[in-house]
Amino acid sequence: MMRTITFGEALREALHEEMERDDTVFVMGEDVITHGGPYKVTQGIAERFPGRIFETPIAEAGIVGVGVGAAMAGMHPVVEIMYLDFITCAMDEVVNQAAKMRYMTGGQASVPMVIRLPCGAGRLLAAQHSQIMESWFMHVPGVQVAVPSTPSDGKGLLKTAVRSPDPVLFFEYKRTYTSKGEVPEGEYTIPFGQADIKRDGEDATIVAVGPMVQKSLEAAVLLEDEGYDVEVVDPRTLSPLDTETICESVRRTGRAVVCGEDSSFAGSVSEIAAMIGENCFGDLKAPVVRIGSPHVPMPFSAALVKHVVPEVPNITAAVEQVIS
Amino acid sequence: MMRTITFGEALREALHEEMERDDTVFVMGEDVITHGGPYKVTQGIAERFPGRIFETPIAEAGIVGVGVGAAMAGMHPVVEIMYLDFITCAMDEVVNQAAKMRYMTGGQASVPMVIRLPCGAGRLLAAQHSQIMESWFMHVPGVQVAVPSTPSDGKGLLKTAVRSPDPVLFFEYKRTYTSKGEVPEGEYTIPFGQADIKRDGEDATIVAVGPMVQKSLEAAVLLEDEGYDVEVVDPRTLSPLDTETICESVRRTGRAVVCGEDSSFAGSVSEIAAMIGENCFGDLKAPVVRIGSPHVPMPFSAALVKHVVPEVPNITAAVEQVIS
Amino acid sequence: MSLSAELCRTMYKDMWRIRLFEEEANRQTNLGNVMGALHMYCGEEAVAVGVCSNLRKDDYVLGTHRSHGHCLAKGADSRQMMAELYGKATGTCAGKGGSMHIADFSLNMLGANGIVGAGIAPATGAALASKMRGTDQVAVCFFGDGAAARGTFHEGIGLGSLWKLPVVYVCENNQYQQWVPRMNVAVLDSVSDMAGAYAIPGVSVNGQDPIEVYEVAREAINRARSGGGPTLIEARTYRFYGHSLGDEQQYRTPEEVEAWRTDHDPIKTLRALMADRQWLTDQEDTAIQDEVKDEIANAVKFADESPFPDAAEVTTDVLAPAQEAG
Amino acid sequence: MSLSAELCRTMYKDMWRIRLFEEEANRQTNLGNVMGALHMYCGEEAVAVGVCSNLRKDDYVLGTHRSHGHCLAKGADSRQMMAELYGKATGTCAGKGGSMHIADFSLNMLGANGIVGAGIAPATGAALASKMRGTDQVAVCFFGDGAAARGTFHEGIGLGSLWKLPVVYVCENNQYQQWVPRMNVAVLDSVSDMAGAYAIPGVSVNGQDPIEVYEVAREAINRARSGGGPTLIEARTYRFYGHSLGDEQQYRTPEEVEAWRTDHDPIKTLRALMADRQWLTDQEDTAIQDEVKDEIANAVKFADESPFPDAAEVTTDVLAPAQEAG
Ligand SMILES: Cc1ncc(C[n+]2csc(CCOP(=O)(O)OP(=O)(O)O)c2C)c(N)n1
Ligand SMILES: Cc1ncc(C[n+]2csc(CCOP(=O)(O)OP(=O)(O)O)c2C)c(N)n1
Ligand SMILES: [Mg+2]
Ligand SMILES: [Mg+2]
Repeated sequence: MMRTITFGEALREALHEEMERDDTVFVMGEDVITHGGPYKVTQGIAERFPGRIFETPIAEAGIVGVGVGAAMAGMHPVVEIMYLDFITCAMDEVVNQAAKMRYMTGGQASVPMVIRLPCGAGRLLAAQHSQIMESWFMHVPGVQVAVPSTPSDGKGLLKTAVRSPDPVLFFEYKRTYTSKGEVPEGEYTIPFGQADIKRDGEDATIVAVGPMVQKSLEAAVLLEDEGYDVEVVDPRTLSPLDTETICESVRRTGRAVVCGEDSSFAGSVSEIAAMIGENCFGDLKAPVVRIGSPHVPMPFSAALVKHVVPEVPNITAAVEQVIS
Repeated sequence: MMRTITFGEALREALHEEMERDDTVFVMGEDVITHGGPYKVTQGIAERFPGRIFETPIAEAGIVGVGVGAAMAGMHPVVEIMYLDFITCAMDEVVNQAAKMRYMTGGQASVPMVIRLPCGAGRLLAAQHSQIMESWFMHVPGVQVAVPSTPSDGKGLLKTAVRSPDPVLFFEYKRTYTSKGEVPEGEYTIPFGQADIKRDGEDATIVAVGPMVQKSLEAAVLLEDEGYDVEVVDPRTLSPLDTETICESVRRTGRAVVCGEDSSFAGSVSEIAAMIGENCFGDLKAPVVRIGSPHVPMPFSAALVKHVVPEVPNITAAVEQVIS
Repeated sequence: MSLSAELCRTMYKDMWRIRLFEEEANRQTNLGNVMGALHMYCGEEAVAVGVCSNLRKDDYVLGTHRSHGHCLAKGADSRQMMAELYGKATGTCAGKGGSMHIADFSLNMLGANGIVGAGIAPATGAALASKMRGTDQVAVCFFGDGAAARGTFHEGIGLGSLWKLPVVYVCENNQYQQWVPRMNVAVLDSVSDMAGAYAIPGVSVNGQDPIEVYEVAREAINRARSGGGPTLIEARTYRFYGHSLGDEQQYRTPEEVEAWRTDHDPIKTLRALMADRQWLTDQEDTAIQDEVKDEIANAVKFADESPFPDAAEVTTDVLAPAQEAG
Repeated sequence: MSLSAELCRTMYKDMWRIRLFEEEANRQTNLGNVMGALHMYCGEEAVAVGVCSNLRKDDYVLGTHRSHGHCLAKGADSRQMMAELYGKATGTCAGKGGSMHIADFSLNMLGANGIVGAGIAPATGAALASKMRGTDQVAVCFFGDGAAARGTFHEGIGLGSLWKLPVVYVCENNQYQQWVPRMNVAVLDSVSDMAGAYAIPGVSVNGQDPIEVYEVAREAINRARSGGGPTLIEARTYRFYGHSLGDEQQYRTPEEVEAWRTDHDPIKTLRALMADRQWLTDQEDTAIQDEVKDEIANAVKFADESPFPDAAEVTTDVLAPAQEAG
């Protein structure tokens, strides 16, 4: 049987393997040496790859900007932003610099940079430490958006990200770090733009982003009891988005629920739902329903948070709605 | 007959009227005194309201941050960001500070700040001076997004924006500044969250954002010749979004095209299209089609730009598609 | 207000309020009643108290992720604060903010902040409001040494200096930035040495001595209030606990912490000074501590007994309630 | 390379290349062939040329919205540059970038930039790449005085100093920021006075004198190359044209501009020095100018005759072509 490791360990393994493979790969971020970052993903790198990990002051714009320059000069930086929320301090660097450099220079520039973004609800860190914002980066041409949902996808997608000649925003849901799963040892990569059908089904398609994949699989089991056979599609990268696999599934089942943890208003699920509506209209037997957080900042109190983050019952209810 | 003025003049008039009405209103931005900003919207304020306009160094994060503090302390800053693209330098201030302050403080804070954002294609300024990004701010709870399409909407919405107790991102399409229209003199405001039916029709609904309103009206005239009677709905604010008016129209016509100038991938049109799909499914006779730019940075060459910005023929083609 | 027995007693008590409030919050975290991240201010009390003792109620204060001290020193109610840490409806922020977002607008305490360096420009903006209205209110911004690397430090102070605003920038240099010793990631030891880049006065002060802090802050606040523009104060200080609860603190030795607790505890420093001047008898000392203990016990009781917010509160306070046009 | 007739002639010619290239681009704008915003560098030629004359081909340069000079001084082809301004397929950036985004990666000219201050951290990153690879390449970042207010200046230089990287920060202080005189929005006259906040050397130089610039830059570049870390150079300079074409320049008098053109034209300065040392005869001078005129005429011809990019190019270069996994 394959060994079982956590999502965090899978990412760490991917980083070590990629740094071993290519000595232009290096790591940069706050507390990445002394603590291995808040989720210890960069642990062990300082010892194994001395001189290839840089612990920075608190200067997100500077860090990402330095990454852009190093990447243009041929290196492969893997930048850790301690929490996704702080990428707001470096948006020019991501959006106007990293993303557009290839295009603006007529193809001369390559910015092979990975930006790792721990995101989503954690241990009650409130409004400024719980955001997701996948849809922001989907909307930015020139960057790619990866959202792994399992340890093995985490490893394979991160390795692909490091090798990509273009910038990748790599979303790591905080609550996923400790989740476990089977992960192959050694070399494998997962292509971007290739969705994964995490469960086959005939009656409805759930397109699930990040941690909603696991919750959708749980919902699918519950729905079995009601006699519904549900397919779960994990896009794995939101940009590029594998519209074919999604549409093929929806055309087959005729019903779609799109789930994300982030607020659905102008969120990643909106793009997916709109795309399905455009491409699968003739086959749809019910409206495409979106599941996500309400359009509110993340509150602090546990008593409130439990009404914000979407859970399994939200998914089962939505599936029941589109099927009935 | 009512007088006719430009969009830029209408905004200037709104600012003067609001500054006259309320002496906590003030203006801040780069070159807002010496030049009245790049589009001269703040011209005349220094003379008429001395001490209430601040010309700043190039420091967008500082400017917006100062606005947040002044607003929390009871003032009503109207901040000009010279081009929308530069708001990337102040995203923490908009998203983590201005937007969330009321919520995080349990309702204590009010951040009555307007951020004016000249945006969209202009005179060939390429990738870093032509962006729009409405959908980013739609996705941020706690801010409002206004997108006027005519001089009279510009004046009425800007006056509402200045009076709002919460932050407003005010999108001013550059190519709209010189467009003319009838604008009432003196006092009137336009409520947020109230779409305007710019043209009645029976056969299809065009939901058009910003400059696409005018283009849709032109398309509607052309479509008349083909015997199609098209309704044009202008949401005017994207957040809050008047889903009722939009859905009422689409339920009536059974067909919808959603047009924006920005890239449609995870763009403002995606939210609107997904929302229509969710709410009007039973009445839709054709898929909801989105019109927008391709998912590319804005190129420089006029030879390329003309294939990027959506024009009237794109709209007529889309309407024909949903009707046929 | 010049140095007096009364002032010292107030400062002494306020430092105890911070110390005991936090130690209680720490305890309640271990009991599972307080949730989320708790960034302990203990050890740094002299900074908040020394500065805020110079402030009027209508002066503005903006803080950081480590702001229990700033709030209490500005006069915030420990009951509401404790309830906030519990996530209760009666909290300062109705349970929506938590430790990193405590604010009390009735005291012009405009909020702690979870983003490092994010208060600097807003404090400058509050000072601009004061100047425009001619109310001679001063704004004080507290921030850590880590914030000095951020662009917001540069842009915020730059604007405060340009417009000669009534704002005082107080850097709490506790020599660590989360899990990293400051000098691993900084080139200048003293943050106040950066003041020259903004053409404003910069001064470094022993942040473990409440009287020194008080006096340096008084000068800066007076200058700000009288139109002399901003000052950058660096208070050299130390946190007795880890970055937040659960921090294993591999980046420093227990001996280092112990030495600071023994030799540089601001509460001890002030007690010694007061004892020296015969401004505090043992009885008075005990009475003050007892009063504070009562206050904190009360805060816990209040928090314990308060209700959690209702589910409906999830969607309130996103925008103002009656979002009406004109 | 120490000062020699040959070096001076090269610098002299390069200044003319910039001057005439831009004057031609200006003319072509009026003819409607060049479109978009054109930020003229004329008047500031000594800065780009004085600095870049010290650089190796593999050294990195990053620029600003006003970068024709930086590109030409680094050796860029005026034909491709002119074609870029025309939006032609043969341009340096295939017509996708335009004036504000000219780049030539074959010369390690990593790009002009439309965002003020946005090149500073990337230049620092290029220097980091050089240091990691041990190639002793130096990175030079040009930026305007306006950029000194931005957070990216602070964060970028902060990181360059912390890691002692081989990077030289060159501020072109032309005393204006778009339509605002610098001292309306700044407190420090000299940008190099900010260097102390980063514990790096700061030096101000007469940016109208190519030799002075050359020598100051040489020292900084040598220091960077030999591991001595960054330098902040302020070149005091002046732009002869408005911020961009169409600028009515109400913020300054024609007399002021005229005085700079008469008394502080870097081309005249260098010509005078060379004449003085008998390094340039009138004939040689004419020959150089003729050569440059030919070059520019050629550039226009090339641009004129080049095709516009094909519509299909809209969607290329967003991502690398063969976006393949593993
Ligand atoms: C912009 C930003 N980057 C990173 C963080 C994560 N973070 C929170 S506190 C902290 C260390 C702050 O150090 P300092 O400013 O010295 O304050 P101290 O904790 O020492 O009081 C970091 C890195 C953050 N909150 N905001
Ligand atoms: C972040 C940002 N803010 C504003 C602008 C608009 N802008 C372009 S150039 C300029 C003035 C720049 O002044 P300076 O840095 O001194 O350069 P100069 O034009 O004088 O060479 C401004 C405000 C911009 N491009 N980027
Ligand atoms: Mg610290
Ligand atoms: Mg300048």
